[in-house]
Parts: sequence; C-alpha cells; structure tokens
Amino acid sequence: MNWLSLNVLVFSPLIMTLILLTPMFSGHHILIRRISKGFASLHFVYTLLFLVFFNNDLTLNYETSLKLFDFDWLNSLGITLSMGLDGISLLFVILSSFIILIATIASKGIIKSKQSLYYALIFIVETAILGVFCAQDMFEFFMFWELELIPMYFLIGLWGEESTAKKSAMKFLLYTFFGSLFMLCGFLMLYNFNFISTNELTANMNLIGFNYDNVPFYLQVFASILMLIGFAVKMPIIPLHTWLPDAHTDAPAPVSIILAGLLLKMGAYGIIRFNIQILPDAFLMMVPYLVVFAFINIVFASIVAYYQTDVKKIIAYSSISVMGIILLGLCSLNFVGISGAIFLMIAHAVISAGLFFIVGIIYRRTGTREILQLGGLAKVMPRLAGFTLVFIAASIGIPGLIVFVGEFLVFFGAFISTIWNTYLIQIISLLSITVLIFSACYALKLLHGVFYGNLLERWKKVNDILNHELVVLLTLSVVAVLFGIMPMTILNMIKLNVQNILMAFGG
Amino acid sequence: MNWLSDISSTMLTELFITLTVLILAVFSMFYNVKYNKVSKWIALCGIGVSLFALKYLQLEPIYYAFNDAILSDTFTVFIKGLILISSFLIVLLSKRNAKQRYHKTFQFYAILLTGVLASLFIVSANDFLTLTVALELLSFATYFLIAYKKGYLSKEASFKYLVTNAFSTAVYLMGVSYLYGITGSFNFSSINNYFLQHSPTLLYAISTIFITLGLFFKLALLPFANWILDVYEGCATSIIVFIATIPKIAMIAVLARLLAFSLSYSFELSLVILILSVLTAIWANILAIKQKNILRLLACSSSANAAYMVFTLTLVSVYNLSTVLFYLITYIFMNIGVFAAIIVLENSNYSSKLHEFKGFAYSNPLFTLAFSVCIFGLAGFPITAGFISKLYLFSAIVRSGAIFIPFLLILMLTIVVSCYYYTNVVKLMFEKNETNYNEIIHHNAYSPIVILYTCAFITIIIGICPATLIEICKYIAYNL
Amino acid sequence: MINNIFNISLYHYLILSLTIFCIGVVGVIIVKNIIKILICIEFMLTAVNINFIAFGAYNDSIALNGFVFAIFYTAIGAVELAIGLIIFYLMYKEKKSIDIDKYKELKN
Amino acid sequence: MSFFAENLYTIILIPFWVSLLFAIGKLFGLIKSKKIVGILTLLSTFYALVFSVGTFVLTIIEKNYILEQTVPFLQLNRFIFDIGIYIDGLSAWMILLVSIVSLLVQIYSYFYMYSDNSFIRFFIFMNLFNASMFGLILSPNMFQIYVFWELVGLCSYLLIGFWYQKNEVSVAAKRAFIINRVGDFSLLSGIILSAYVILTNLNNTLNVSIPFSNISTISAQIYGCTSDGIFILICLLILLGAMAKSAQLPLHTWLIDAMQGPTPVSALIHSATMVAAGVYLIIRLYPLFSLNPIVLQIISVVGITTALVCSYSALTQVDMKKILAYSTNAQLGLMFLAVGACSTTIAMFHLTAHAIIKAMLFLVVGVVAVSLNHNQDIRNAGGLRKQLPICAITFLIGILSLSGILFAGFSSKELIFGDLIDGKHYIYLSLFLIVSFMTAYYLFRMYFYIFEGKNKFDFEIKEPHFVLNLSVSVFALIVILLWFVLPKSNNVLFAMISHLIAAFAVFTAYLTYSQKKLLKKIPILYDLSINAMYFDGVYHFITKSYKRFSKFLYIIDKYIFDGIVYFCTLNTKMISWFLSKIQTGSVQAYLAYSIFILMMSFGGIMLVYSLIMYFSEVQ
Repeated sequence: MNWLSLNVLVFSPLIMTLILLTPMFSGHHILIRRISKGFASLHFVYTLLFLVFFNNDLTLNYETSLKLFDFDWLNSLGITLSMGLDGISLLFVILSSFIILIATIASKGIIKSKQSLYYALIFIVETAILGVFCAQDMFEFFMFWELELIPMYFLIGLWGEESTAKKSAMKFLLYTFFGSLFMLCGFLMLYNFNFISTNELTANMNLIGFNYDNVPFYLQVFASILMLIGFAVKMPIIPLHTWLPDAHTDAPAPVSIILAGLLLKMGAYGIIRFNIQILPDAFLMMVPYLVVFAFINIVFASIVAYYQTDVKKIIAYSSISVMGIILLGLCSLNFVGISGAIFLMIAHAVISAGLFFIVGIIYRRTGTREILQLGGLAKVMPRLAGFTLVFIAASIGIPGLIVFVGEFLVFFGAFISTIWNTYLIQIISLLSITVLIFSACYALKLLHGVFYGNLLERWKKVNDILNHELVVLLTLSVVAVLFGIMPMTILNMIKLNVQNILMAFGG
Repeated sequence: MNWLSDISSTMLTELFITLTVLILAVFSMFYNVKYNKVSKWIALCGIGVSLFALKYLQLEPIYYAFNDAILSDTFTVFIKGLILISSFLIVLLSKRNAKQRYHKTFQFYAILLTGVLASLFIVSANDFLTLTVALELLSFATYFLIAYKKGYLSKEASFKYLVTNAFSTAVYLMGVSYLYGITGSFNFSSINNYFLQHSPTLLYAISTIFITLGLFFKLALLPFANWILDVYEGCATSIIVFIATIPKIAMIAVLARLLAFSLSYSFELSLVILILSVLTAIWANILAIKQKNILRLLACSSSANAAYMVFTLTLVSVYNLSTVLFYLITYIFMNIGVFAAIIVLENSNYSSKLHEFKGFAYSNPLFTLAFSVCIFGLAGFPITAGFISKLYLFSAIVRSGAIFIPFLLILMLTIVVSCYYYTNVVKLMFEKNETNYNEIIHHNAYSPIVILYTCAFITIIIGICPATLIEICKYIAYNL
Repeated sequence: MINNIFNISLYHYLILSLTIFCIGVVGVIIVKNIIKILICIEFMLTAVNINFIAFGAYNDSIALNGFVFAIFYTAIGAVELAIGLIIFYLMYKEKKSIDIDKYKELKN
Repeated sequence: MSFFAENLYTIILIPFWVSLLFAIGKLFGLIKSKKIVGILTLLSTFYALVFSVGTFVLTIIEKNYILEQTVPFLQLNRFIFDIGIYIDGLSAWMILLVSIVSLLVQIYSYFYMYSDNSFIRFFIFMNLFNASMFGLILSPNMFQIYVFWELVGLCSYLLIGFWYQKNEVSVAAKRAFIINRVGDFSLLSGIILSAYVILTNLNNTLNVSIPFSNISTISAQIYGCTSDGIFILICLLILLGAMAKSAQLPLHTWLIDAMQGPTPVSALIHSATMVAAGVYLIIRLYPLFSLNPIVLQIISVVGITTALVCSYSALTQVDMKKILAYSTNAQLGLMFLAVGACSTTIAMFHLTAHAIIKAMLFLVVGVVAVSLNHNQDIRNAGGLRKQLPICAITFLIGILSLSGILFAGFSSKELIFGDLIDGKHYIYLSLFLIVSFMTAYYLFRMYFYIFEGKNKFDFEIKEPHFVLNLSVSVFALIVILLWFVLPKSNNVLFAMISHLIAAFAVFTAYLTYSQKKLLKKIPILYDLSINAMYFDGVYHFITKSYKRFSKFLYIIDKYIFDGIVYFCTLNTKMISWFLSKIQTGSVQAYLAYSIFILMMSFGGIMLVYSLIMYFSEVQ
C-alpha cells in the first residue's frame, strides 16, 4: 500500500500539463487528445485503487506531508503541504477524477483550436480540485482553491462560444477571487485564534483548536461568516450567484461539465470542513439564517429557471436550486441530513455533467441553444432523446435514479432535525419540498421545448449521437441508475466521518 | 579617531562605488563614442566589487561610526546587498537607453551610480543630517536621470519630479526642525533616549507626521503620489526601473528604522499612516483601471504595493518587518521582470500602449508565459511568489490585532480591483491581432530577455518553496 | 544681545519661519511664472533654515548642531534651484514660454 | 400454492428487466421483428397473472394469510427504509384484478399498435408501467408506495405523450405530469410528517415509514400522541396525494387530457389500474383515517362532489373518450364515497366492477374510433349496430351494468345503496341517485348516437381484427360472471328505484337524441356542462400567473442581484474616470491636492487629540 502516494495522485496532472505544453506536441491534435484521454483514464483507475485499500471502518488518513526539494513549504509559519484522505474527501477525489475523464472524452468534437493548451489547462484545474479535496492545511486549501481560477478564466474566455465569453469569464474570475479573499481572512483569523490559545503556529485543519476563554464568541462568528462568504460565492447562494448563469452559458460544454460538476462542490465541501468541523458553535448560531437562505436558493432558482429560454441557463439555475437543497441538508446537522447532502453532491455532479454534455451535443449540431428555435428533435435524434429523458427524470428526482435518494434524505433529515426548538426548520423544509413541482415544470419545459413538438425545417438533416458521445452518456446513466438502486455503497463510505463531524453537536 | 576602522566596517561598499563614479567621470571627459561599451563594464565590475566588499562590513553588534552619523548592522548590510543587486540588474537593462546619446554613456552610468551611492548612505544613516544630505543627493541623481531621454516629455517629467520633491523635502525638513527643537539633537538613538525620559507632546506627533509624510514622496504614497504617473510615462524605461526599485528599498529601510522607535510614542502617527496607505491603495488601484498605457498602469501598481508595505510597517511588531522585507524582495524581482519585458518590447520598437499587446500569445508563447508569470505574481495568484508574499502580509496584519481586520477587508477589495487590470493585460495578449504577425527581435540586446526569464523563474521558485527566504527575512528582522 | 534688549523669544522666530513657509507654499501654487515658482520653493527652504538656526540658538547653544545643518542645507537648496533652472531651460527650448500652464503634456 | 406467494416479488422485477431489454435493444437497433416484443410482454404479464391467481387462491384458502418479505434499501444509523412485498387479502385481490386487465389490454394493444412506427417504445413504457403498478400494490410501507407512486406517474406521462409530434398531446402530457407531481409533493410531505411524529413521540421503532403489517397499532399510537390539527394535516396531505392520482375534484382535469394518449393506454391506465391506486391507498390506510370521523367526512364529500361535477359535465360532451373519462371520474368519486360512508370492501367491489367495465368500454370505443379512421366525435358516427354487431352488444352490456341495471355494476351499486341506507346518510343517498341517473343518461345518449339511427359517414367500414373483438367479448363475459360472484343483498327497494331511474334516464336520452334543439333551450346549463365547469379556465389562469411570477422573479434576479454587481463595477469605472480627469498634469494642481491631504490629516489629528483631552477630563 506504500506505493499509493497522494502526491502522485494530486500532482501527476500538473506533470502532464508540462508534457503537453512542450513544443513537441504543437502540431497534431489527435495525438494530444488520445494522450490526455489515456492519462485521464489511467488517473481514474489510480484513484479507484485508493478505494480498494480504503477500509471504511477506520478513517485511514494518508498523512503525508509533501517534501518538495526537502524544504517544508512554510515551516516557520507552521504551514506544511500535508495531504490526507478520509471517507468524504476520497469520495470527492474519485468523483472529480471521473468527471475530468468524462470532460476529456466529451471535448472531442467541441474543442477545435489550440488543443494542447486546452488539455494543459484542464489538467491544472484537475490538480487544483484534487488538491482542495486532499488538503489538510488551511493555506494549502486556499492555494489550490485559487489555483483553478486562472485556468478556468482562460478555458471560459478563449474557448467560449458567445461574444460575451470574455466578459463573463472576467466576471467569474473577479467574483470568485473576491469570495476567496474573504475566505482567506477567515482562515487567518482561525490561524490567529490557534496562536493565541496554544501559542504555537500551525495551520493544519486537524490540529487547529482554540479554547473558548481567550477567543471571544463574536470573533468566532465573524470568522465563520467571512469563510461562509467565500464558500457562498463558490457554492452559489442566492445573493452571490450571478456569476453562474453567465459563466455556464458562455463556457464550452466540457468546461461547464467541470464547472457544474466539481467547482460548486468545493464550496459545499469547504462548509463541511471549516464551518461545521472547526467552528461548530458559530455554525450552530448561524443555522436559522442559513436555512432561510437555502430555502430562497431552492425555490427562487427553480422558479426563475422556468422563465429562461436558453437551455444552458435553465440547467445553471437548476444546479443553483440543487445546491440550495444541499445547503439545507448541511444545516439540518443530523446524520440523515448531512449524509443526504453529501450523496446529493455526488448525484448532482453526475446528472449536471450529463445534462451539460447533452446541451453541448445539441449546440454542436444545431448551433443554437434557444428553446424557441429548437423543437421536435426527438424524431431526428431518438437515442439522444432517450438519454435526455433519463437525465431529466433523474434531475427531477424520480425514484430509482440517483438524485431521489439524496433529495429524500435531505428533506427527511431537515424535517427531523432538532437543532432549534422553534419549528422554523420544519416549516421551511416542508415548503422546500414544493421544489418537486417547480423542478418538474422547468425540466418538462426543457424536454418539450427541445425534443417534442413539431420539427423545424432546418433541423431535418441533423444526425444522431456518435459513438464517443454514446459511451459518455451510457456510463453516466449507468452510474445514475446503479447508485439510484444501491445507494448504501456510497452512504457506508461516509458513515464514520459524518458521525465524528456530528460529535461536536452531540449527534 | 580610528576613522580607518570606521570606514572598513561601515563604508567599504560606498567607497568602491565612489571610486567607480570617479573613474567613469574621468573617462567621460576623454573617451567619446568609440569606447562607450566599456562604460557598462566599468559600472558592472564596480558594483560587483562593492557587492564582494559587503562581506567585510560589521554584522553582529551595531557599529556606530563617525560619532553616530553612520551605523552598520545585519539589516543595513542586507538592504545594501539588495540595492546593489537591483542596481546591477538596472545597469544591465539600461544598455539601449544609455546608447541613445553616444557621447554621454559614461555620464549616464556615473549619475546612475551616484544615485546608488546616495541610497546606500540613506540606508546606513543614523542621524537626520546624513539622511537629509543623502536624500538630496539621490534626488539630484534622479532629476538628471529622468531628464536623460531625448524629447520634451522627459524634461517636463523631471521638472514635475523636482518641484514636488522640493516641496516634500521642505515638509520633511520642517518636521526635522521641530524634532530638533524638542530634543536638541539629530541623532536617532539620542532622540530615542530623550523620549525614554520625557513624555511625547503634540508637537512631537506633528513633527513625526511631517517627517513621514515628507518621506512618502519617494514611495509615491498619497500626499505626494500624483507625480508617479507622469514621470513613469515621461522618462526612459530603464530609468523607471531605477525609480521603482532603489528609492523604494531605501525609503522602506529608513521608514522601518524611524517608525521602529517613533511609533511607540505617538499613536496619531500610526493612525495617519494607516489611513493614508489605505487611501493610496484605493486611489492607485481604481486609477489603474482606466489606464491605456502599460507604464502608467505599472506606476499605479507600484504606488499600491508601496501602500501595502507601509500599511504593514506601521503595525507595531517585529513580526511585521520580516513580512515587509519578504514582500519587498519578491515585489522587486517581479517588478524588474515586468519592466524587463517592456524593455524587450521597446527594443523591437513596440510602443507601451496596451492595445499593442494584442496577439503576442500566438506569435511568441515563451515571452507571454514569462510575462504573465510576472504579472500574475504582482496580482498574487497561487504558484507565484506574489501569492506567498500577500499571504504572509495578511497573516501579519491579522496577527497584530483584530482591530485591523476592517482595514484588511478594504485592502482585499483593492486587491480584487488590481487582479482585474493585471488579468486585463494578459487577456489582451491572448486576443487575435488582426494586423501584422508581431515577432520580437532580440538581436540588439539579449540581457533584458534573460533578466525576464530569470525573474519569472525566481517568482515561480519562491512561490513553490519560500521557506529559506522567509527564514532569512525573519533572522534579519529580529535584530534590527 | 539684541534678543535680550528687544526680548525677542524663540516663538517670534518660529512664527517668522512659519509665515515665510506659508508664503512659499501659497506662492508655488498660485503663481503662473515658473521662475517665481522656483523662488517660492527657495522661500520654503529658507524658512526651514531660519527654524534650524532659531532652535540652535535658543536650545542647543553648545553643540551648534542647528547651525551646521543650516549651512549644509543652504548649499543643498542652492544646488537644487540650479538644477531646477537647468531643467526649466531644457523645457523652455521646446515651448518657448514661461507660463507653467503650457507645460501640461503628460496628463490623466 | 405458497410457492406462488413466496416469490411473488419476481412479478415486479420481470417486466422491469423486459422493458430494460427492449430499451437496450432499441438503443443499439438489435430488435428486428415486432413479434418478439409482443410475445415477451404477453409472457411476462401471463406469468404475473398465474402468480397472482395462485396468491389469491392462497389468501382465500387460509383466512387472513399475511406474508412480508423486505430488504433494507436505506439504512442510516437509526433509520431504516426498506423495500419488499406485503401480501394480504386486499393486495392479492388488487394484484389479480390488475394482472387480468393488463393481460387482456396488452393482447388488444399488440394488434391495435401493430401499425404504429414507434411500436417498441410503446411496449418499453407499458412494461415499465406494469412493473411499477405491481410494485405499488405489493409495497409493505409508505416509503415504497411513494417510490412506485412517482414511477407510475412518470409512466403515465410517457404513455400520454406517446405521439409527441402533435403539440396538444405534449401539452396534455406535461399538464398531467405536473398535477401528478402536486400529488407526489403532498404525499411525500405527509409521509415525512408522519415519520417525524413517529420519531419524536415514540422513538423506539426503527422503521420510520408507516409499515402496513401493524398499521392499526401504529396509527393508534400516532392518533394518541398528536394533537387533532396535526393528525388531520397528515391525513389530508396523504389524501391530497391520493386525490391527485385518482383525479378527484380539484386535480381532476388531467384525466380528461390523458385521453390524448392511445386508447389501450386509457383503457389500462386511466380507467382501471393507475387511477385505482389512489383508492387502494386510502383503503390501505383506512385504519389511520377511520380514527377521526372528520377525515372520513372529507373523503365522502370529496367523492360525491367529484361524482356530481364530472357526471354533470359528461352530459353534453361530444368526444367519445371524453365522455368515458368523465364517467371514470364520476365512478372514482363514488368509490371515495363508498370508502368514506360505507365500508372498504364495498369500495373494493365497486372498484373491481368499474375497472372491468370501463376497460371494456374503452376497448370498444377504440375499435369504433379505428373503424371511423380515428374520428372520435359521436355526432358523425351513427347506426354502427349493423356494421359492428359484437361491439354493439358488448357496449350495451357495459352500459347496462355501469348504470346499475343488470350484471356487475348493478350488484356493486346495490351494495353501496344498501350500506348508505343502513348508515342513514340520506343526503349522500339522494346525491348518489342523481349521479346514477346522470350516468345512465349520458351512457345511453352515447349508445344512441353511435349505434342507433342511420350512419352519418360515407366510407366503408372494414371488419376489425378478430382478436380485438375476442378480448372485448372476454371482458363482457367477466362482467356477467362477476354479477354472480359479488354478494347480493337483494333488497327489492333498490332494485325497483334504480330500474325506475334508469328507465327514465333512457327515455330522456332518447328524447334529446331525437330532438337536437331541445338542449338549446337551456343555454347557461348547457355551456356550464360543455366546458366542464370552467375548471380548465382556472388551470389556464394558474399556469399564466406562474409564468408571470417567474418572469417577475427573473427580473428581480437580473436587475437587483446582477444590478448591484453591475452598479459596483460601473461605480469603480466612474471613479477611475474622475480620478484620471483630476490628474490634469499641472504640478501646481498636484501640490494643491497634497496640501489638501496634509491639512486634512492635521485637522484629523487635532480633532482626535482634543477628543482625548476632553474624555480624559470628563472621567
């Protein structure tokens, strides 16, 4: 088991970037595409090996502190590049490597220019995301968090289809940068709390601890709010979400697969790691407000999604509402709610990847994403219609598919959470179940707008999906059905971690 | 009076620099156009020798020479080393500018080295007299350097620099006179002892404010910040590198020493400096958005970074000084890298307008990579040294007390604005250039492109493993 | 000796230097003629000198630091003004006018 | 015999695997001939029929035979949600009924849909529906009911929107699915609320969703420990779910839209099996509902009002399938009434009778429509008695039984009538009689229009496929057989009254059939009936206001959240423009700014200093 090293896992995509950027690949695109697909699948297999050796009864922590050129990163400040995996982060590592594999396969027909730079940037983003999920150190978490900003900026800006691609890429960059700086301020306050109480500098997430006498409660709440702003920007919570619809509509399909699949999850993962684990009392005090935000997120986004005419905007707003459900799950602070939220994160990643890929296929063939101009494509593309039906049903929450289990657990957990004696959370979770109706409205509008109804003249000659697209859609739908029917495989993995998360709340 | 031991332990480097200046001055009278290449080499080996001489200076206990006029300790030696290294790079970069006026290359390097000499003196000054004289010498050198470039613009820039500088030195001297009035002596340590016995009055607060605001001129902080935009646009690029680096290092060293003892007595001073530096950060960053010329943009960024450094300096704790030093070093290297890139562009005669940058990513990728690494370093993105320095800076601000967090949040907003205009530059390079296929010609001067790649490499290396550099800064800061 | 007769104290000098300083400052800002601006700068510098000499005389009559500083600084002030004139001359060749508002090429 | 009961769960899995097989076959284009598809589906339903007959016989032999096989689907540390099967008298009976009807309808639909080009897709959805319907009936607890509840809703959406090329078909499917989702929402919240009550008050039980094995004990505990308000809320939420599924009053319009689907679909799903699921759920939860009389009252009121409204609006309909849809609505209302006022067994009898009859009527209408080349308007279909004799006879048998004159319908209605009298619900009784009058009227009116008089069409009618006639006649046979099976209370009073009402209804139907202009005399009532009490208008208004609301929210999102961000950027750009403007380039301006800042800092210092002096004196 010693050859399973986290450093290889996290930094191998970075090395792949360097290989791709060397001039020897500049000419032939097919070779670049094949190599990156091969590497992505190799990397996915490697992450699965971690799964094999991960015995989920004890939280096996791969505590390895990275020694780069034998210099500890910032040892004098107590900041070490230490990576570690436990149940939740292993789950997300596998998810991110799977989504990146899907994205590389999916970008076959869609990316036509500057392939080597494109795949290089994709692998930098992969390192950043893996780094975020493996980081054990606060500032390392922050570094990887910021590392994916520039590549994503260029991915959206240079390969975006619309004319406003550059503008929305800049909006994405500034918004997330703004959020991450607030998060950094929160980390620094935590770092300072720890120094005040234990008088030795350490930024390691597990060792951070402060006794309550010399750190006043209002400072803890202030730090928690600052961190929450950073995570709220990334996992869009309503007032700070305006970057998502623009970034999605202008990004090419594989990039928005990564954006929707993984980047939104980093926000939620951050809340679990920092707000719930390190500052439990502050989080407890903020729960009622967060629950209200979650409710607004769920209902507002799903109703707004109904009005959109651009297909990608509908899916973008739907992912905002699902992230609202995840936030509701996290705020329920009981075993069912949190494991439901984590399960829903995995489920939403798979489903939104599928939906964005389908939109990519449609855009590639018809050149437009407006519902008004599309229509009746089912006659011309029956197989794509079949797959869209599976993914739309999944995104609504039809049982037997992956999202239903997550949503059911979250609503159930939120309803029975006894954190606050007032019935606030019960009323709000009851009201947020209405999302079933609103999500059905926009999902059906999407399905009928694009596939049913009368076929326009110009889309007569459009051909059905090719085999590489079929492979992607088939794998995604098999995963959706498999974990929809047997959800316990995932829930068992994170059982132990959720329990010790809830230790602080007497869970 | 063992003035010989005084010189050997404190002023060896200044000695060698004065020697090279004299040699250059003498040669400038005899040799004309033919031997101007020699002048560069004389300057370089002069700086090399003085760098080598640094080793002999007194490190451990503070050595006061010439009855407390000059002092030398690890801090001054380190700063002198930094000044000499950056002056070495400047001389390398300024080959093309110097060559414009063939008969004047010797004079150019002579004046340049006098500027370096003046800043060495500023760093090691221990009383206001030597400090004022050295400051004036530095300003004289900068007047001529700015006015060096052909054409009217550099003359106007130099005149503006002169008038504002005169004004700021007047303010600075008014402060010094009042301080002299109170304490009766110019020497830093005696002033310090004076205030150990007597409690500081309002007059003391006013005088220290006058002094620091006067010193803000060279750092281009708010009271006297407007000149920087015009001077950066007006004078030759290598001179901008000189103005951007050497006076800044000297001023930071002087401010570190002055504020170390004066801050503890008057909290109004720290209040004024905090507010002014935050205002400068806001002013500079917002002004930079609209700039169409890369040089004016870098002017705003240099005044913004100076503001961040001064902000952290005023938070009373030794821990902050090491962060400021680290920030200073990384900033200097990234700045020189960016300016080297601009000099490379000017050598292949592109103007410094921003829209000239279009399409570089596709014509010469390696140049764009190095240039964007330096720019992202300035902006503070992950792998680069800028990220580590900003992170270290913020941890110092938060460490020195929760009261400074609102200030920190404002600084963070300005950093977001700065990230906009830095990324804007890089974005332009990736846009398609509809006109010609712009290729960069290196044949006439290889040193700028080499310096650019070295600076980019240094930023990446410091970004990845900054532990050693932070250890050095910590060691220096602790025994100021 | 004169100070005791007319009992001129330190503060009279300080007030004198402050007034000259303010005149210099106002002059630099108001006046349009460049030569006059340079002269006003000289005003400010001499005001500082007066300050030094006054403090030197009243407080620190033994060490004479103030006087040394004043001597040094008069020289430096003169050099500065000389350089100011040189640069003004170089500018003048171009614009042929003495009015400062002509020299506003570098802006916004 | 117990072999059938033990592995009854296979009847859920087999149709699921068959539909998956067809889906993969269609995806990769492996299916060559339509025969395999037909054979496989018929085999799976026949297999289900054999097993359900076996279990039904088992339940009859051993009195109250109960079998529960469950496997945990979700096991979080303290909560268990499990999936499996639960067999008792009620579910065995329901399984038998559903499998019989589905077998016959599938035989019929094999020949009916043979000419359709997306034939395989039809049978994918058909098998999926079978699997989820069996799962719903056999579910051991409320969680599994909800799971299959949504799946059944999805299948009905897919089958309604089968011919998606036409716009109004896809709109109808969309509307049906949304209204079903409203039902699912209320059912889910009901389940979660009851689970919350179970958990907080009696937290010893592990299984949080209400298991049907000890439904009575758990419902007693729930009733015991909750206030009346919450108890009624739980029952209402679950009831609303059932009402959406069986198209009761507020949510009944989707059943009318469902007629856009192919006729076998309406026969199987929208008349016999799926709509009965709501009634089945209420019967299953009868121990819970019966604890509080108000709930039963609500059920019966809902039932009777739906019956009245729908039968009234069926009087003047013109479309064959629409009339039958309204009649299904009305009969379901009667079943609700039976559950609310009489007893669950009577409701079950009426349910079975109605399922068989309505399926037969739909199949007959299917044949008639096909022979009139898909024209479903009764006005231009006259005198078919001569061309389609078997259809006429079976249609007549169906009408007679449904309007309570002869055969199965008579006995079930008689039981309801008898129980209403015993229970002394005279208001319900009178309304019940009005409803049966109206049913008799519109059924016979339909009969006269289609099968009597001279045929008002010119083309030649081809003889329908013999199997279609065969399956319809088998249904007729079962209807007659049922008459003997169902218990007869043979109270003469009901026989006399119902025959009288039916005769009067037939007479009025014939009267309005012969003189068309008679109806024009009462325009208001006629309009009220023709467009079904303007419920469609209400739903149209709701959808329009939802569109406007989402537009309003989008405007908020665009101009407030995005607006603020845009405002900030605009602001900074403006300030930067202003700042670059005040950089006028004149040295004097620069010095003026610096003096201004100097003065400000000094003013600030003076102010701060004086404040400190003031405060230090004050202490």
